[in-house]
Amino acid sequence: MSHLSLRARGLHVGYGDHPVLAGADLDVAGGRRVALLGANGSGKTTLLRALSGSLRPTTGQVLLDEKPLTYDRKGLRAHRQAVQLVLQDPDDQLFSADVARDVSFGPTNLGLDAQEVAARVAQTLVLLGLTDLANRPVHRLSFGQRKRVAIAGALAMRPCLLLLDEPTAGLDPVGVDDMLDALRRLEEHDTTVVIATHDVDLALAWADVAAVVVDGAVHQGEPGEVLSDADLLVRARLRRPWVLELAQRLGLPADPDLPPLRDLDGIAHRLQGRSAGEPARP
Amino acid sequence: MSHLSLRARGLHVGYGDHPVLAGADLDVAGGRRVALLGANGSGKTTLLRALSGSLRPTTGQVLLDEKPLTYDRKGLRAHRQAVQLVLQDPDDQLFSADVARDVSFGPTNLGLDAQEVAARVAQTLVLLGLTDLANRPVHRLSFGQRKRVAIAGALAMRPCLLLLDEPTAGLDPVGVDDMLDALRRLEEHDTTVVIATHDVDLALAWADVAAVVVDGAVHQGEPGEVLSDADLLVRARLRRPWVLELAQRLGLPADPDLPPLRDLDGIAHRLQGRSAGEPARP
Amino acid sequence: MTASGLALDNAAWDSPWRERAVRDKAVLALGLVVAALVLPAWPGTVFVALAAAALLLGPARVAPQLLLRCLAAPAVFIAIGGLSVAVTLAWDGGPRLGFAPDSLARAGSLVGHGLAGTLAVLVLAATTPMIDLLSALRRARVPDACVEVAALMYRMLFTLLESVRAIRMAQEQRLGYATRRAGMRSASTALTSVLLRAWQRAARLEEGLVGRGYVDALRTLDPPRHASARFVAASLLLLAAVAALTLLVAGTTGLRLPGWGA
Amino acid sequence: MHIAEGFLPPLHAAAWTAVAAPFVVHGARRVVIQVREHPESRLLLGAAGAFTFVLSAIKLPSITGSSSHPTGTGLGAVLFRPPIMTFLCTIVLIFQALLLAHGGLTTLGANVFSMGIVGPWVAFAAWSLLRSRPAVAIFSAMFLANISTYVVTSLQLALAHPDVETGFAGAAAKFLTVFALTQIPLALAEGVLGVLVWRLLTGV
Repeated sequence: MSHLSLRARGLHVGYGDHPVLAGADLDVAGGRRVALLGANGSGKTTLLRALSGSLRPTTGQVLLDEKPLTYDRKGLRAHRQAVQLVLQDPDDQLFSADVARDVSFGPTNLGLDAQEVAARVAQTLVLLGLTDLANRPVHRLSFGQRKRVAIAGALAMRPCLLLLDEPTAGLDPVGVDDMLDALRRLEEHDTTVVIATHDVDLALAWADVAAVVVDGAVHQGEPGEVLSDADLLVRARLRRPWVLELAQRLGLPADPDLPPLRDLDGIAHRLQGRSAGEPARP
Repeated sequence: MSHLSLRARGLHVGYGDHPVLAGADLDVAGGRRVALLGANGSGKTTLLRALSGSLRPTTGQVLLDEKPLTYDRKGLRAHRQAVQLVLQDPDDQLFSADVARDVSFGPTNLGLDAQEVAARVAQTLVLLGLTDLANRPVHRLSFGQRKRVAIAGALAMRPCLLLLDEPTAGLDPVGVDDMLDALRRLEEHDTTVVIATHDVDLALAWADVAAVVVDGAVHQGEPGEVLSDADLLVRARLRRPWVLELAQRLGLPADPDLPPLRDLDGIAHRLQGRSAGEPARP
Repeated sequence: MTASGLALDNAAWDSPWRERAVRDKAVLALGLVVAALVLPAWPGTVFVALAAAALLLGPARVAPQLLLRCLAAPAVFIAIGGLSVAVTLAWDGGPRLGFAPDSLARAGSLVGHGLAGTLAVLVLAATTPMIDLLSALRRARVPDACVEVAALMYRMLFTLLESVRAIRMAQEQRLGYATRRAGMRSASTALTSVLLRAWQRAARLEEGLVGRGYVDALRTLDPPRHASARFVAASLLLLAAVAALTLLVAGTTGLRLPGWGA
Repeated sequence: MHIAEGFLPPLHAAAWTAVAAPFVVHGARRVVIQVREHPESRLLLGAAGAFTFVLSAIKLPSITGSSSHPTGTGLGAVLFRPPIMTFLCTIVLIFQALLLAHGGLTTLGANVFSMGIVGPWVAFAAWSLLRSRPAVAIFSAMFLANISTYVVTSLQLALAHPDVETGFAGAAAKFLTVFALTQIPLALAEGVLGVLVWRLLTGV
């Protein structure tokens, strides 16, 4: 797999009077982690669906590697081999009785022969740490397991870009870490990952690029900057990540020589450095 | 409404070989905020169901105001007037066409006359800030609004205790704040609130008592203590809240004279105090 | 879904015989079903029932409690049906109920056929997940569309069952079944909610699958299953033994109970 | 209540299977045609079938105080037409036999005939005749689908197990009393349920 870029240009999507997207632009450069942020109902999911080709915008274009997506059968087929969308609710995507069968659906549709399909299923399950569940019935899996199986189903298509809608929603803390580990392994296999989330802390810690969906448009930039923009955050019904909030309260200056503050390790490091001059405490 | 206590004593709930609860105890003192923590599948929901009377434990007792719950029609009816459970997915709980009609379901079943039902519905909607939505069809509400309507439906029964399964899951940051505001108003009306969650930060900031469900049992205590117990957290597949983690990394000593660290305000205050001796920075 | 849901389905997925070819298991189970039906009730159905129970509790490792639970539902029907046959009805001057030796014998044999047959069906049901049976039907040239609809039904019934349970619990919470009137209202809203939800599910799954390359078939790769000539041979041997033993015992005791459908 | 495995003699089991087979094949053909013309109906049919199965898990308070489960074939026949319902019912009956140990394999034909053929067609006929008054029509469809299923089941059992003294008539009287007469309140409840559901669905 190689890195491809994915772009949205001036997307308009409207249901009736209230357009969900009104001129949304997004640039996903190959190999860069993109977090799509926004409130419930802001249009994150709609944007992901448009990017995946499953929703056709009223106006605007989706470009894969600078070539506009065409909505005929052939164009969609090619697009879906490169871009796969994983929905928030795994039950919207899992239709087969057991894990291995479900994951085999995509490769079978690609017209691969049985041996190749079996090989891809096996590899995908290994990559996501699901091998032990291969023969388990889907209806007896936990929510977190079903989420990973849904990702496996998309991944078995060997997409260059994987779009994930709220991959960590509903997972417990260890489940979130397992999910992030799985995403990390995908990146090692050159898959570009885009996630939609309203977890600002996760976005700051994980993403290379934050894109906030608000009023039908997208504001994209460096996570630390985008997520410090108080005005934008209010309009988007989001909060400043706690790391940035704490840094501001403590008056930690932005220091271009230091790596940007992203997570607990970062802020702990900065604060320890800062208090080095203090008298020792018991 | 007055405060009642709710207790679980030695609850066993088992499906086959794998018991979900194996001797779970819980004390909910009237008026105290209890956060029930645990991983996906740990048995939080099962415990809430048992507390609400909708699931009968194999052995063990549920006591309301020290009186054991009996599972006959009369006993359950009385229990349900005092204890109400709100499920995680609001769609499992909303069945009527519009908001007011849905909220009226419980009071109507209590056999109240039309006027009283209308009065209760109106009061409940005011309390949860839903009055403007009274005549809206349920399927046109946002997820956060549906969650609050589901709570309204339970609240219209005028319970002394409200058990909420993951009330903030799936809500965006502003939605979470709205939900916490709503819970605060309930408490002003003397409703004791128990929530099940896997958000350790929320539990630390909100709860008076943290109860971690792990291996079928419950470990209950002061949130700051319970959520610092590294061994317990590992077994429970949880993480230490970031406030406590940061305090530990920075070596902030526990100070009995100071209020316990619970949230960003608390830790910012402590850190500002600590760095007061430092030279001023630009 | 928990084990309190479809216990038999769980047993099938966990069965040590799950990897066996469907055809092999079908030979054994359907052979026993036929034997339960055609062999004389005494002692044939007893042997069939014993053989089926031994297979289930032995090599197929089905828990005894599960077996009893699975027998409970048909047992009610078998008991009521058997009783109805045992009782005779005469018309002399108004309906009159009674017993006759012949009717008792018929009822006894009916109960024997019913229990043995049910146990024989369980040999298949408790060892073979539904999806394997459906795959076998596809291989047997049942049209794809029919098999796929059935497979979707199988997947979707679990999500819908979960919804039904959650809705029911929520309604009970708010005293939705406190009176019969409230109960009717609750049942109708539950049913309507589930119907609408089934529709939404279908629409959303459609979209989800289109994204995965669904065009006009829901084909997946069937996992390999292990066919065993020894298993088939042993099955046939067992069936032959049951039949031979039945005829032998029936012959030596000289017991002749009325046959079937007389 | 479905006829349990082993409860019909071989000849009867074979005969009912032969009687039901053409209807099932016809239903399966309708499904194949519909899926070919509208590929998306695969998922709708799957949902409809799952719904039919799940209906039997909905507890219905009955007039006698005990609770029962609706058969639901009446509503299905009105919504999807009888041939499709025959097919879906066949699958539901196979599922019930193998997932719940309700019914059986050799008795499948007889059970399909009563629940998947007679019930839906009677319901559809009632619905078509009374259509001008939807509430009455849906009540009749649900009530009649339920009760006709049990009447046919009783007659199937009477044919298989005639009374020693009074033959088929006596057996029919016994089975109808046990299975159909006791079902009347439950069928009435199902009819009322149908009306309530119809009102909710049409927003009356």
